[in-house]
Amino acid sequence: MRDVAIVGAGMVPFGKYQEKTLADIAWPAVKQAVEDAGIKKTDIEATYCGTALGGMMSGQRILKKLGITGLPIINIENACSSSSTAFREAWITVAAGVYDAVLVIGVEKLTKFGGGTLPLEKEDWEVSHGLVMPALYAMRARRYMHEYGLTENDIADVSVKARKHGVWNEDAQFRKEVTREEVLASRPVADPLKLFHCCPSGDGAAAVVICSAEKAKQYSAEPIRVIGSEINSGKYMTGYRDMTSPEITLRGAKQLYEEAGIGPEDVDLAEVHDAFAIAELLYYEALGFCAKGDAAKLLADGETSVGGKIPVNPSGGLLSKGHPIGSTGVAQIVEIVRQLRGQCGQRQVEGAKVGLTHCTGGGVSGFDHGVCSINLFAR
Amino acid sequence: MRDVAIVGAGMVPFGKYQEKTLADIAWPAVKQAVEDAGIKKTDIEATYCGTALGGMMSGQRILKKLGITGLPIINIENACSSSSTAFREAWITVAAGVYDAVLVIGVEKLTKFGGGTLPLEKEDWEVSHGLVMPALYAMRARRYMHEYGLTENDIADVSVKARKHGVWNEDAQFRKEVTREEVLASRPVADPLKLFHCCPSGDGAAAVVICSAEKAKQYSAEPIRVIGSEINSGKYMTGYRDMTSPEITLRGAKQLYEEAGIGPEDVDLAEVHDAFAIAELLYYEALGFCAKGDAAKLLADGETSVGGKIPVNPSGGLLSKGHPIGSTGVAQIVEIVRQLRGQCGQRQVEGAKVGLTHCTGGGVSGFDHGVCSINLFAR
Amino acid sequence: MSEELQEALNLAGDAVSRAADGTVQLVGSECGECGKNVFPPTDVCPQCMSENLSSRKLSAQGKLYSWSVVHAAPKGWDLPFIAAYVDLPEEVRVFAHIVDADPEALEMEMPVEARIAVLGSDESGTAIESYAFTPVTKGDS
Amino acid sequence: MSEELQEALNLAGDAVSRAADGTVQLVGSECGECGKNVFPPTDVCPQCMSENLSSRKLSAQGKLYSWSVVHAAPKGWDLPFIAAYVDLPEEVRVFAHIVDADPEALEMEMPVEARIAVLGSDESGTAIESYAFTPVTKGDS
Ligand SMILES: [Zn+2]
Ligand SMILES: [Zn+2]
Repeated sequence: MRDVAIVGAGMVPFGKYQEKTLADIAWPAVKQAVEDAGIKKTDIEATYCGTALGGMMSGQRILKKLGITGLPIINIENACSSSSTAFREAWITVAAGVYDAVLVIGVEKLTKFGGGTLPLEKEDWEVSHGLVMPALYAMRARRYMHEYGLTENDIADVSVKARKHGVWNEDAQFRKEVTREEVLASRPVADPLKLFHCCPSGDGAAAVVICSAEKAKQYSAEPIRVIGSEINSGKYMTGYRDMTSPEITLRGAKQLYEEAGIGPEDVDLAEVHDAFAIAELLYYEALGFCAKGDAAKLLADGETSVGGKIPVNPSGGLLSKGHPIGSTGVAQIVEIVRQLRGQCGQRQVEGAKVGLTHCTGGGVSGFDHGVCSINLFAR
Repeated sequence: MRDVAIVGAGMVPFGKYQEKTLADIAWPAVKQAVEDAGIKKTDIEATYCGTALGGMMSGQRILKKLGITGLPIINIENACSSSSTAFREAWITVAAGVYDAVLVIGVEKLTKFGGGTLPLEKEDWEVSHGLVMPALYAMRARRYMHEYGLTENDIADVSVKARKHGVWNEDAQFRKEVTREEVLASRPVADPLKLFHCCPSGDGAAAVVICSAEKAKQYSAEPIRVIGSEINSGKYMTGYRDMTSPEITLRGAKQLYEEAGIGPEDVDLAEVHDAFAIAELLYYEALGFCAKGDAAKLLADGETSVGGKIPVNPSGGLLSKGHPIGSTGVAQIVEIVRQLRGQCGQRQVEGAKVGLTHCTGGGVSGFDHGVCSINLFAR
Repeated sequence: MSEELQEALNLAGDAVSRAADGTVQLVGSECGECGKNVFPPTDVCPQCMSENLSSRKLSAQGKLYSWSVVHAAPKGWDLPFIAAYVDLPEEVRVFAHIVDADPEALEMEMPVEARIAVLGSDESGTAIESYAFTPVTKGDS
Repeated sequence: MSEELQEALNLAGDAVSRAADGTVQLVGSECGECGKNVFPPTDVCPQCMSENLSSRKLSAQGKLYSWSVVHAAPKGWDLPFIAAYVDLPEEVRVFAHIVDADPEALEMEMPVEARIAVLGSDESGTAIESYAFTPVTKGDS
């Protein structure tokens, strides 16, 4: 496999764009990525477009706006990991030498559903019996609190940190700090989770251009290398399982670190899937940033804030930046690219050399998660 | 790129399964393919699942039924070409040496929409103004009739041939012959197209297992080689274009023949995308089976019937076998595999050595089609 | 009557313009960089990716490229209707309904003219209107 | 009263069994080849892919693994409700509502017992019922 690098990145601020079409939400992100790469549109050989609920041929509908057509356009669905999966598929084609330059898009327009919890698949048994994503995370939270002495304050502090980072990110949906007290006083959603423990619903798009490391220099002065890319589905388990331990993330991270030949101690910053505040704590442990049971301490010590040892979600994360689900994977990558280039202003992680993205999603009965994708990048 | 072969194929009869879940419709096809390959489920390294409207994480929902989980499961959407795109993506990973053995699924449950024309994307301009797929094909038909003297009888005869082939296919949704008179007397849908010129709506699933040609012999006595695989999106054209000439199929076929080093004269049989009767005639020409304007003659001479020079849609095609859209691409491949193995009984194309599948789809304004995928297989 | 008072739902938005003399023109976008014309209006050029676009009124008359009498469509459309592609001189092909026409009298390349027409109604019974084309009668053209 | 006459919509289908004495048991599938138990019932074994499965009644009592009081959910569910995972002795974990319980009195691993309960209602007002669990009161267990 060849080395692969990211040469262009773009995104639109996440928010609510009900009056715009999916294509009109997305094309500015694509144009930004293409111009950032300085690549001619005819040099793009294929496009992978990740969306969970964007509808048929989202990629074609977006790319016709910019006249980037007549090339393979592959639309990928994998719930919240739709565009991180798209990135992984694009990476394979470049690494394997099938294409030299590929565009990856993540896009979602959730406002078309008119608010409320995300529409899940009704054919799923647990969904048909009333399971919603906040309840699933809430049950993980309660069990973790029981087993490791985590407190409601600890969980609230994840949201406080996320909002603090989000203030510094112009592309974030929420740009206002919250206090622990405000989090705990917000509307209950699925006990112990309150509204401010949950990522907002919204719309958005992000895009990156990748190419072979060999050709990267001809497009970008600062190509960001992809040093590992991994995807997995959960293991179907009908029996007992430890819900404080996200098996799919654990398994994926282990595999990825081995492939990349580095360990969690080598990672300078990470964008992880904090769809709900409790999740970020579970992922500190699953990604190896601390030992099992020590997540709250890592957070309390400020190690996962910008300025700490391993800043997590400097972008504000899903909790603050927003989570238009199919866009999230690529938006995480855009943040890592900008961080590794040193373009992040107040939220810049100084001296960052290695970044990680982690995106996992999906409520399907019997799975920890339906899918998880983890990537490692370096400058 | 390594040589790739198909070692297992399975499908369920296409039809209406409203009372079943998508997963319950699909797993028997997957089990059949896995057992046909004689592969251990733990030897399957990844799965590509094509569906247009199956909902989030269809692949995961299907594979948990069989306990084929904990591997990368990639869900692919590309309208009617969803599973042919999935096949192309799977092929890339095996050809590039990323995986040795990969499962490909095509699945759709259209009965969940309660009948009528396929739900198209409302954000598309032409769809928002009332364009439906039968009308698009009808306008192509009328223009072709005008330019080349095609008659309504000629178009009806495509359906007559399709139904004749379908009688011999146990997996076909329609297994009853129709006469030219019955076609012409059927309910008008979009003039000049009648009901019997249109493929039926329905549910279905199909699956294949592919692996490196090197390893194929350890699974199958009769591996079927993939000698070419191509995918493209349409070119966005805002101006005038020749609607009697499917640009995306023409362009893709030319590219594929070049890559495979063979020509249309080397193809022994083809499964083409006859969603509407007129389409099959346009594709005879675009795929090079006859010259422009000669499609009706090729059909009338019996050359595209089983027993002719280049049998097209011996399975009955979309018109007779059915068209659960996301399943179609893989179902076409299943037919070619069975034909090349000589397993097709009354509809067997004798001595077939090279087969072609062609799957194209999508109504997006300004495109001939949103996507087209063409594959070549040989024994 | 209340039906007259009720405003129709306009599908075309700013993609159509109606002059005081009743002339109806489709409105597209023209690229200030490369000159490309696009219909419906857009904010970015599909040829050169420029965002320097301006509104461009298209010719009121065009030629019929193909058509079909549609008998089956989602709820809301008045059935049957005539679906068509119309070629405008600005190198733009437009999907449109043909109204006030005998389907038997339609011919390839015949001149057609833009107008506003009611094409159906929504669930609440509100009329849905948009641009459409109608054959140019002798003396008109 | 008409409400009593109206039959409730049963979400669980053949995944639940109710004995004459009122005992409610969940019904899963047991694989005749490898012995695996699965809930809800299935036609194929997720362990060995065998289709030789038979219906298997599961224990009426289980232990509470975790729970959440849910305040926001799609229309139709009676809010708030208690969502939970319950571990049955047959190595099966089941998602279920907890009913007739004070949320403050719930404890990890506490014994719970299956019953039928109304969980919400559909658009026409028809009650939706399914299996649920309730804490085992002293003397019951
Ligand atoms: Zn331009
Ligand atoms: Zn078994």
